[in-house]
Amino acid sequence: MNKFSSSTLGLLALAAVLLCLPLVLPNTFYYDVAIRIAINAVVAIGLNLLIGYTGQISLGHAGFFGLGAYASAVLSSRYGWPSALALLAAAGATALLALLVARPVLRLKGHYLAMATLGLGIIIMIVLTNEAAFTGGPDGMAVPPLVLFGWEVSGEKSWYAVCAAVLLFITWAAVNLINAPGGRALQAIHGSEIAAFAVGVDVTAMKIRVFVLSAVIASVMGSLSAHYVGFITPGIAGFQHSIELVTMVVLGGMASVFGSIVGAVLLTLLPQFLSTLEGWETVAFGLVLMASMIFLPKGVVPTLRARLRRGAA
Amino acid sequence: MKKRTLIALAAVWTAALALPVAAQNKDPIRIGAVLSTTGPAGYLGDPQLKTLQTYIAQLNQDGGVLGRKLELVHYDDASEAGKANGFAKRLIDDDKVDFLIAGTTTGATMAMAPLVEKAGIPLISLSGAVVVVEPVKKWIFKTPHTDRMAAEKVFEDMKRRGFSKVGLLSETSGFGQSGAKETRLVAQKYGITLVADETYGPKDTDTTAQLTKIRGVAGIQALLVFGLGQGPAVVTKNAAQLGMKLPLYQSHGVASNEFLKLAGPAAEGVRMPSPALLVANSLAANDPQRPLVTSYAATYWKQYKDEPSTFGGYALDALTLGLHAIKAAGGTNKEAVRNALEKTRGFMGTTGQFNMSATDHMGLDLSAFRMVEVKNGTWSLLN
Amino acid sequence: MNSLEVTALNKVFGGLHAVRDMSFEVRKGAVHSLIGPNGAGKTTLINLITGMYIPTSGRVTFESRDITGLAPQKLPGHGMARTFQNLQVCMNMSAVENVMVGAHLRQNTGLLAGLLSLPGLRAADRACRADALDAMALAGISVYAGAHASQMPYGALKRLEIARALMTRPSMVLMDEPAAGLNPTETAEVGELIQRLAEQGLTVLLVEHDMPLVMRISSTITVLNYGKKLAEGTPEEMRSHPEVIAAYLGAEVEEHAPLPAQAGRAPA
Amino acid sequence: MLTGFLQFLFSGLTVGATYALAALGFAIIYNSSRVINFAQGEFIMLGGMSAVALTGLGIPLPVSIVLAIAVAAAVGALIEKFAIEPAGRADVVPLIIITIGASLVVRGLVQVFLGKGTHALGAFSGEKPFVIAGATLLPQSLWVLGVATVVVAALGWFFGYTRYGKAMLASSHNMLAAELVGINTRSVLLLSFVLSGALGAMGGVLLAPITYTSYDVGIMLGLKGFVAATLGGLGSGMGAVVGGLLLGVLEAMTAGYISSAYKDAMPFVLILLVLFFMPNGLFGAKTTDRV
Repeated sequence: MNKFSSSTLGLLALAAVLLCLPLVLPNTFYYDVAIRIAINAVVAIGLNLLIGYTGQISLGHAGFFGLGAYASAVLSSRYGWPSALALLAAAGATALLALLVARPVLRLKGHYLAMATLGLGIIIMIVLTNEAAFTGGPDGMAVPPLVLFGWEVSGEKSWYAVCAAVLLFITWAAVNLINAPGGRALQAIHGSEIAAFAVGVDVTAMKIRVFVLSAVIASVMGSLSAHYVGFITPGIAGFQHSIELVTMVVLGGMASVFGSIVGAVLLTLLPQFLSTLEGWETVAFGLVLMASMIFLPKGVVPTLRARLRRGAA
Repeated sequence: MKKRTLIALAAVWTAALALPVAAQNKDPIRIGAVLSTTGPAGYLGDPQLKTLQTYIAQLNQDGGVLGRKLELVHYDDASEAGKANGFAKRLIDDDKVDFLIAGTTTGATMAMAPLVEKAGIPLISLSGAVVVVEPVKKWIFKTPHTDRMAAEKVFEDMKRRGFSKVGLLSETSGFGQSGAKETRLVAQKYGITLVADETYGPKDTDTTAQLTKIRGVAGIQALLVFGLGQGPAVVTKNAAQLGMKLPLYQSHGVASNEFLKLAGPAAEGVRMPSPALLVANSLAANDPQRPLVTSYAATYWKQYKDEPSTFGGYALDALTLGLHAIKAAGGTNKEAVRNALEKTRGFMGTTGQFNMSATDHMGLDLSAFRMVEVKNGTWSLLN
Repeated sequence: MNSLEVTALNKVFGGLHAVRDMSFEVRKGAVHSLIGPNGAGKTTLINLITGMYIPTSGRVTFESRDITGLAPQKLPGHGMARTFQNLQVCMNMSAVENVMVGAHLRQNTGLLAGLLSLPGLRAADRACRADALDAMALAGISVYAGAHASQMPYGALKRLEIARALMTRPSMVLMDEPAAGLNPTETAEVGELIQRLAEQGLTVLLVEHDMPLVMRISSTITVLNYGKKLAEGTPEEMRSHPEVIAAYLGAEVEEHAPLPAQAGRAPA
Repeated sequence: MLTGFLQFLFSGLTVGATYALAALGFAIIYNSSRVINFAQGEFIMLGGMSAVALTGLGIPLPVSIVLAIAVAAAVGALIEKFAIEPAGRADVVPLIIITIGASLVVRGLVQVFLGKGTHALGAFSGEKPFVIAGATLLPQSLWVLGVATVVVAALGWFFGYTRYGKAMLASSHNMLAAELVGINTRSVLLLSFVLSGALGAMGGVLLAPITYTSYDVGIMLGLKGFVAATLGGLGSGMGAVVGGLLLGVLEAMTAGYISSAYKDAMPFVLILLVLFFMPNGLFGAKTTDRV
């Protein structure tokens, strides 16, 4: 079963799940959880292109998520821009910042790269906290509803439709990229930068492009999430959120698009189930993180796929 | 993949996912609570949750309200507004609660506001910022004093002592920044000019740099510190360390014995607006709030061997206000409870006397605050 | 006509003068071998030519274009490919994908094009997969067509790297110890492969320790020692060249009686 | 204006000394295992909190301090035994997440057992500040600077002159080579976690009287320690100390002269600038790829 057809199978399965879910979800609270999972999954897929496929680390991607959310919110509420335009402008601004920072940052390796991206995320959060005139400061700010080509997206059902469509599209696109020359060049960089050089890959340029791509995906989802929740605080750009995103990628499975979706499902559901633990949630969350990384270093999906293949062989 | 490790992992995950989900039954009055019991605002939410749990248990022993048991469904938003929004939706849509006591922080309250307004369910917030009730929102009420009231109470006292050039040192937290905004707004009303305006981080461990800058401002007569938690205590100790003689005012954020314990002797002479709870024993015998605050202090001490905090008092008032409205409305119909809440007048709580109206969803006036000063290590009431 | 000309090339690492005033040419279509004891500077020389290290002084021209110090990723564009002494294969990809990456410069590697899988791209990709399979056949590893790189033995990976180099459609390939770690049959196959490629007009610059292989397939041999050119010529000239033998068997042998003929022990 | 500068310098050095101890903890663990221990901040918190809890039980201050350091060292050992060792040869990102998981567990347990309030530890020798040219210095600051210097010197001696210290350094440069010459790298890893746990706790105990402690002070202190370690060049002991002190002083100067609001952003802006121009930090070893 070569890689390509297993992905089309995966895509069909995902489409089927997304279509049938509405029949099963009892009330809008479950829609809300599904929407948050979809948003996290798309950001995780984008981040996986950077971490899993190209082998670069980013501990600050929530910064781009927060930047997208706030740029959209400020442009649409304080300057009256139509929300679709604000979303694109936000993505453009995030792309610009990512481009500016990517060149020097991506020269770094391993822990230094982790440190630089971590620092970047925290700087973004501190700026969002201090520039209260624009961002409303630590208490956050309200975000007007999303208007897409005249249609105001309101209510869980329409938001579920939008987010499910975006998730399906990004999954399809990511699978395409992985099997396209560009995707192979990224994976070659992760495999061996020297081999990539030897076949003519401009390693730095490719790293920058995938860094900007994953930043833009995070920004767009930040904007969508801001319009959906209706209120944002600087915390969404914080270190804790960045770590959750990285954990989704790694727990789901590095270099596995569907792994990122599984990772997003697990990490988004966990707080809901741990909420009944009265005070012990932090301990439980820490234990689950450690257990998953120790027993499943390769991630859920690759381990299951290996189990499947070994079982079938 | 060794068999043993896969089974161990499956155990961890099934344990996490198979936790018992609260049983649903029709009768009880279901009170939904979203509080920050972990994260930076954890020490505010923790006493709030404990107060709700203690009093709900007590009320259930006395037969509940309107013959119906009370049931508390609580989620911790870990001081994150996004999580508060998600849990509010869970309470409204899934747990189908009758009314909400939610929002330890202003950010959390505002994140839940759009949901509550759309779903049409009363929410009593426990956060301080004036933006929660200004402009008035149909379904949202709040029990804590606003930061604007605190600033006004402080400026009243400063004017009485003839201070007109005052410095402001505020915390870059929600509470600190909205307090600073209100302070800047009301300053002119009391003929006071802010000659210094500095900030410090909620978890800062040293503010001598900022204080040295403030001390250098010519003609400065007093300093107002707007923050809560450990920050104001660090500022108070640093001021003493620098030998600053500048009269120091704090916000109601630190009106608790914890502040005395942290600041130690450096707190001598510090003044702040404080709810009655802090000076319960030195209230006049005929003071209407005395019985309420003394019994709350006693109940909390018996249960947790700890002094109640003003933030716990906000939760108690929210609970009693909510139940009072349900009794007045004769049931848990949301619209009826909302109207009853809005018509609550002359209701005595630990925070003060609530006189709600269609335009004022808090109902407290400056009399709810008492000016106190730290004299030889304890609070003393100023009148 | 020479495809590669190296003139007065020097490289100094701190105190170590790794390559010392090196000049040599590689004729088009030739199989030119670089030999010399360990540490003679062979790999350093290859890295200087392919831009991995920047030369301290000297000039390198390839097909009459000055490529001195040109960035490594620019060389495949001019028709120069290489393999590595210690294996540089992407273990996170399948064997075919490793070879397909070789065609990087000829493909549409835009990320947006990849994401949207534009019509032209999918067709070009199928063609590229076919080319890769051909290259693997040429390198004699068709059996691993469906395999993942991480499942392949060392010998096959060595030839996978050669197949990847061929995919860049080079006019010249620099091979750094292609036979290292191969068993005798595999070494013979690599030898035949190199000869077949040379016959098809490909110029090969070979760094190798396996003397029988070098002697059998090289048209010219350059011998390096301590970073300097010791000697250059046809395999026969090199076999009997006194300084070359001395460099290999070590100078002190000269003082004792010449070794009796059957001195060498059978390889362990 | 001198008093202002001196005051900023003193407060900067005091806070900087704790960053230095935290950074040293990072360097030691990074040295022997290439692990970036994101739970380092929790050791600092653990030092302060357990000292407060122990003195609360009536145990005299000096004994409480020693016990607090022992507690943090034990937690360091537990993290190494049950988190780092089972993970074996995991690569960078999973190891980062494991240490973050460990920090969540430690923070969660302290939060449940020692509560969420803020606590203060009594100053070792009084609160009366010394006045130098108008700027005041707390006696506790002298304790911080003094103990930090003693510890740095002791570590310099340990790594430079003792057999076990050299064994740790050897295994940091090449784990395999160290094993080949008979160094038990597993116990080296354990010792590195115990040592950095103790170091972190020492920083926490020293700073608690000045800056209070609560169950979540570890987060920012840990990050600042990581910045200081990276600033100095990961794995370089000297770099960690210089990085920590430099960071503390620059932070105080930013608060004093630029804007107190961006005080916390400064370390991260600084580290980005340093890494852009010196990809291996101030003293970090230059590494060239061997092809």
